[in-house]
Amino acid sequence: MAISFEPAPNTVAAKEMYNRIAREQMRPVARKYDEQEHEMPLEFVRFMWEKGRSPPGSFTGPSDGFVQVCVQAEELCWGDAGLYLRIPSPALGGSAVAAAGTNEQKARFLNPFRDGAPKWGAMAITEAAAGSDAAAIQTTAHLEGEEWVLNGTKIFCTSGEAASTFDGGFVVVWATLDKSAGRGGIKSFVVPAKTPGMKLVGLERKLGIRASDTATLVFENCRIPKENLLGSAEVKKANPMQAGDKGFKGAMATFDASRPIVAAMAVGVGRAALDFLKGELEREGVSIRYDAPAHERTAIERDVIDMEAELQAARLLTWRAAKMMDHGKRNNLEASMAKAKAGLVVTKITQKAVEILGPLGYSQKLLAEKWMRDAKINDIYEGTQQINQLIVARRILDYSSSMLR
Amino acid sequence: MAISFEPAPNTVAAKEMYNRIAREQMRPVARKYDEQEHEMPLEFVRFMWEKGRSPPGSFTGPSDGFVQVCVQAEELCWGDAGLYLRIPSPALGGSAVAAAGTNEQKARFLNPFRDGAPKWGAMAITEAAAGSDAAAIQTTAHLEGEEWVLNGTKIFCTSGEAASTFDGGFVVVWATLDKSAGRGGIKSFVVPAKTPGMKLVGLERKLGIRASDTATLVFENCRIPKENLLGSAEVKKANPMQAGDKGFKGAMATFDASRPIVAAMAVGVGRAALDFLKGELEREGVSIRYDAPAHERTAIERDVIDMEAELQAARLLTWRAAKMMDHGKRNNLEASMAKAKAGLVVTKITQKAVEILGPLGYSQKLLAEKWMRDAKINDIYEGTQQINQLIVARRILDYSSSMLR
Amino acid sequence: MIDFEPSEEQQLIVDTVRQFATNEIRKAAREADEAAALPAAVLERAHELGVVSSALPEAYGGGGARSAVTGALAAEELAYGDLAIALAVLSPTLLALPIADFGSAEQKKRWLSRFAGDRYLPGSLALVEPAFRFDPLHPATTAKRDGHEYVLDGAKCFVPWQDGVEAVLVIAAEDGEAQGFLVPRDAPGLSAAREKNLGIRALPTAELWLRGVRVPASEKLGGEGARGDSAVREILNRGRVALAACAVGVARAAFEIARDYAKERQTFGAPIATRQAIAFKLADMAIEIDGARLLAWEAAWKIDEGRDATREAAIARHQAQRVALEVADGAVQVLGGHGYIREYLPEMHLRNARGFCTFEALSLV
Amino acid sequence: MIDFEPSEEQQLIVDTVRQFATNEIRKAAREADEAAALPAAVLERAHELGVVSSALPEAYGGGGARSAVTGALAAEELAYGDLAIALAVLSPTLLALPIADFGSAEQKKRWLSRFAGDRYLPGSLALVEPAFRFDPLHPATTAKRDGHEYVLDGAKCFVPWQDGVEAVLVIAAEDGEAQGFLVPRDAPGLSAAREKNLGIRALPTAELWLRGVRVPASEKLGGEGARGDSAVREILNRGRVALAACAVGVARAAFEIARDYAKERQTFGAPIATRQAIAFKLADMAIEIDGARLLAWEAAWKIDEGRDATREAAIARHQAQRVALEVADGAVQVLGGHGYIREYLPEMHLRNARGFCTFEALSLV
Repeated sequence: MAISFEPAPNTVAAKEMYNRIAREQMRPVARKYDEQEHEMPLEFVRFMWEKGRSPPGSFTGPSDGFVQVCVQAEELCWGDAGLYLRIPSPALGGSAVAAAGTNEQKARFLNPFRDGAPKWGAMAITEAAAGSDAAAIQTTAHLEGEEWVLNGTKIFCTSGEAASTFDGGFVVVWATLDKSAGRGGIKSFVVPAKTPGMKLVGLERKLGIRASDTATLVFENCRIPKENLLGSAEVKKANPMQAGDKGFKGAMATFDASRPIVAAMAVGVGRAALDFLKGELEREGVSIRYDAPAHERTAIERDVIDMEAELQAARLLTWRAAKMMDHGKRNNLEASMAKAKAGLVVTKITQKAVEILGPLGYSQKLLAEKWMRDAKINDIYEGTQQINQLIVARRILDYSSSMLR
Repeated sequence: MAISFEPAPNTVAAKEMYNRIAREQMRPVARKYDEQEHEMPLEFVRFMWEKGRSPPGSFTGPSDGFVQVCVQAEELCWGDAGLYLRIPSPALGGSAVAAAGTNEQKARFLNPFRDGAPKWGAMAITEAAAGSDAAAIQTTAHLEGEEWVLNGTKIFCTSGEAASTFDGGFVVVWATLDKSAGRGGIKSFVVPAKTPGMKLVGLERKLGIRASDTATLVFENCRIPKENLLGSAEVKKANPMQAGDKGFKGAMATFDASRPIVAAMAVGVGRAALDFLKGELEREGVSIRYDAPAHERTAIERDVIDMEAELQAARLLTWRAAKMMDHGKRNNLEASMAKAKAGLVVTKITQKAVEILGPLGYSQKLLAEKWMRDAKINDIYEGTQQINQLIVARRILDYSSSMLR
Repeated sequence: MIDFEPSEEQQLIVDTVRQFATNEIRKAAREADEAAALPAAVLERAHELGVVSSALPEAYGGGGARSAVTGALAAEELAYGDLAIALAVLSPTLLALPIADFGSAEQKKRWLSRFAGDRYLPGSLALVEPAFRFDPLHPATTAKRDGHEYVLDGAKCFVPWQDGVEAVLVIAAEDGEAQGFLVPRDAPGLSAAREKNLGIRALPTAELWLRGVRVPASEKLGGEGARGDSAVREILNRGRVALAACAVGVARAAFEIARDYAKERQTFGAPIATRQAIAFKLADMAIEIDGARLLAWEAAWKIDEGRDATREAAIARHQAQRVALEVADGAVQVLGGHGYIREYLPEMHLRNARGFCTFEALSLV
Repeated sequence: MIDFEPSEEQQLIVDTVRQFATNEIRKAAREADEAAALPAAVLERAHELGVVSSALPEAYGGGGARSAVTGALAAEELAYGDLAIALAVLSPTLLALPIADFGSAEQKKRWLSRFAGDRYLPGSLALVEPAFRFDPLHPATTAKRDGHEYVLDGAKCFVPWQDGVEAVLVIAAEDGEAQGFLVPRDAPGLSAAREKNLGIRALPTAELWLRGVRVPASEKLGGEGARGDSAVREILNRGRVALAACAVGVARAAFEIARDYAKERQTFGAPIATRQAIAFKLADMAIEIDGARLLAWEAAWKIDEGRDATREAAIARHQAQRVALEVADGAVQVLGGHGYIREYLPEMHLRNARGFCTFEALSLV
């Protein structure tokens, strides 16, 4: 081990490949699917599905491991964050199955993604009255014979439409077995697409990432096999975080793995805006002098240097959190640091880019305004800025969630 | 009434007079008393005392009322904030007597300030374990015959040395009659200078405002006449804020009156730094173009415009809070807004001025670095930034102090 | 004497406009934004309230109560309802006020009584240009004298272009100095394309091309031979004060939604407004909004005093645009997922607020 | 492969220096600041640890383990102890590293073994000038060739000027290009006045005047005829990385005090760290510190790779100076009244941190 910022050849190759996809497959249709909200980008979906089924043979040899996954996410979100979220994959639902599922469950739910028609996975956590406060979940599950019966309404479910509609997909639903047990009663359940009782009742109209479907799903006596519970059915009333149950804890571990990717997605959107801005400035003959003395700097130079510093800080925090997973280290603190920083940075960078570009930045002729709209979700989903600050604060203060909330 | 930003002739005259004092009496000795911490600036003290005993006859006619008091504070703190705090006056102790004292008490404690030798008043609230949390005060008072007996230790008492040492001065001490009653048990007591049992045990060595004495006072069986209690001796366990007792409530009202002045003091320090910076820039041939298009602005231009906007916003918030007192309106919200904004703004402006001035800013040859040190106290004393945010938040949310803390 | 209390008449206007903004403008805001179309009936009713006509000279049927401070008060309230609709309500100022202040007798006679008339008549002003290096005092659009005419060439953007606009005040450089020209909507050589922007979507704005557009020399603002450089400076200052006031209105609207949501929304058994992170954010919003408002008032007051308000107007706009963006962004953040969806208004406030750094002279006080 | 784990040797250095910084440097910090004097014994012990000499070439008795990344790691830990003392510990780098990198054979021979010797020998570099318009690549200080000598004229500030400094590397413009010159402390025409600054008070720094100072042409960095422009660029970059690392160290020190205080200090019956306003501020500090550290590492790594690190060094310094200031200011704020008095360290961290925007080349990696 040694401190190094040299990407492995594999990472370079992956970056190049995904950047080409971003340029050729995503950018040309980015505005279209922004305007045609809720429309499935069929051609892109098929392209990515085929691509995913035939991984390029060149990616062997030393790898940057999870950092490479982050680089991939950054490149594709540099292309378009909404379309990225539309890529058929098990997504967060898959991460939950991978983190908390048995081998049998992994095979049953994830193997279908190896071939056939495009499929999606999704995770359904949020409810109208339970956002950051997962313990407030009202959706219930109870056992009837050999089946779990789910009842409740889930909102803000990314890819919820696709996952619940297309064969082979599934939605991982968080529900409580016992409301009185708080977090200890919360379990996650795999609901396959088209399961009777799971209904798509709405799609959100959003500020940005309009190519991505954000669904409201209702579960009405939705029955799934007993074997679709992830982790154990035992309700621990004490401290579920220390109870060794793969249910809630596994689901939480999912976030440690997903937050670096989400942070990398944010970095991708930020880089899109920054790359474009720098290109425009260059066209206008405005150069950025990194070593100009302070009294000579223009406001734009300082802004751009700020943006570059902030974006790179976010990227490096992201890669660090990712790298810790490769090293088998717990990255709960670092993943939240990366997510908090990246979400904030991309919001600010894209807003600043619109400002510096002036009338061109505000116009929908260009994509700068779209990146600003897309960016803001990174401050909100997968744990808001505030939730990640809270996690970081608890860790650095060595406080439990009951001591600091 | 009408919205107007035209100062009354009186205010203009007062501003001019206090600015001259600032230039002639304060600036020349500012560095000296910064370096010779804890030394009494005798000449300045005598000058201000004489000045205060012979108010200029010209200040008659229409006035901007409390705004004029703010202008005075701004000008003198533009001169030197530490020296300003050294000016012999009843200060916060006087405000407490004025707000909560009987006519007899006002006459007894405030009249001595009309003549004789220089005198100081002070307010002693903070304790090692009671900062923003006044209810945690440990200093006790109990009645023995016709005397109150005080026991406890007070820290961070501005002008505590002068007020406890020079004849005719006094310290208003917050103490509890009944710890179990929380805020309801807290009363304020006037302890005249040189009262046996009141001891000066230490003077803080500070980052800035070093010309001002910040004392630790110990009260050991310190006996004062029964008539030195401000307000009633009745302990209300319910809600002292609504109990109509002039004790705690009166003391709190003191802050509504003092915070605009403290905010104006902050504005004065900020303006000192900004005026100096602009002067230096002008000498260097750097002009500030207020209407330059954004793409042409230098980083310094934007910084200065930012500083001017922030400082003026703080000043206007301050004047508004002051003006409300003239109109007899409750200004609790607005006073805290002004204080919070001014404290933050002056901290940032002075720090930025040091940066822009480069090596000159960092050097003790000039006063810029001193203003940065002096400025920071405004974010801390008379209610920290956080306390004032808390007060503002409670008011805009209509929350009590128990609902939001 | 320094004072921060509106006069009784001003307070009456504030109360009236606020009520109108809350009851009529706000309710039409979301639909107008989604449809990118103005609610015509609301504009007519606003006109009946006399928001603009009250400021026009009595000689032409106006109320004669011209005051930039009053204008700023009204603009804040209108924008508190909705920015795009507010700018539409105020668009008559774009022609009427420059003509009232700088127009020739003939121009005043021709236009002012119409703006003070019974029916709402939108106005338009073409200042901003679609270029990175745009400088309002040195526009790239040119006006060249040719006999008894001026020939205008150039491109403009952010030009309010409502149905019913009859003429647009085009700012163009004559011999390097910015001047205003009254150009009829149907002038040969003038073409317009509706813009799509991040925000103020309900307000029809156009990108305007002027290709050899000819107007009689008498259509120069102030009439033939007038020097309009100071008029353009005045328009910029009045525009910036109006923008600052509108920005304060947008910020206040976003703040109130966030405040109310935070008191309503429960997590872990208590409203999120009881968490310091949220409560302090709301406190900062309130402080910044009030500070920006006072700066806008000061700049407006200076204009009313007839003094040079360039610095104050620039500072007020600078501060207010920052505050509006931060408050709107903060409101989205307070609402979390609900802030990101178009069922709630903060995302619209965020899109609108981001424009204040770029807008110029979209309405005047 | 991308990785963020120090090597075993690096980790050993970090652990050793951190222990030294905590046990010896930190304990001497306040007294040194108040007295504006360095603790000589601490500097000697730091020298024994080999923080600087380990990086010097083996041929001259050094450890041969030159690495900007390692230098950044050590600088952070030293500054975590105390900035002024850290800069004193590292002052030998100001002469030794430029000579090792760019010196002539004779210069290396004359100086390097002394810096790698048994006793601590301070170094000095004169770059910054006491002028608003200072530009490090185009200093106002000039070097003019006159026969076999150079004549130096100009003024410098922030020049480390400890007792025992024997020579100073003066950066001056020869024909408009920045070059380095080795000037003995007692050179005729050289005068120095001890500075008083806002921060780094324990480190003796001087304002230096060069009035017709003559040095043999062989005392040019690299020897007679060398072109030193790229050397000065390299010195700037290495200096900025060192500053960035030191800034991270200062920030970390301030952060830890604030964190510990917040857990200790009780109000309303609970530690203030349990209030979101404090807890989130601490979280932001931690995030920013880690981000700035990674930027410093990246710039250092680029230098080690022999690539142009101008952009990365500038960005790392830009970010780290901001972070250090904000964290130190935040720490004062968390401590409240206790943050404002000199009984606690945050006020010193604030004074020190404010310098990072102005400092250049106060130590090198």
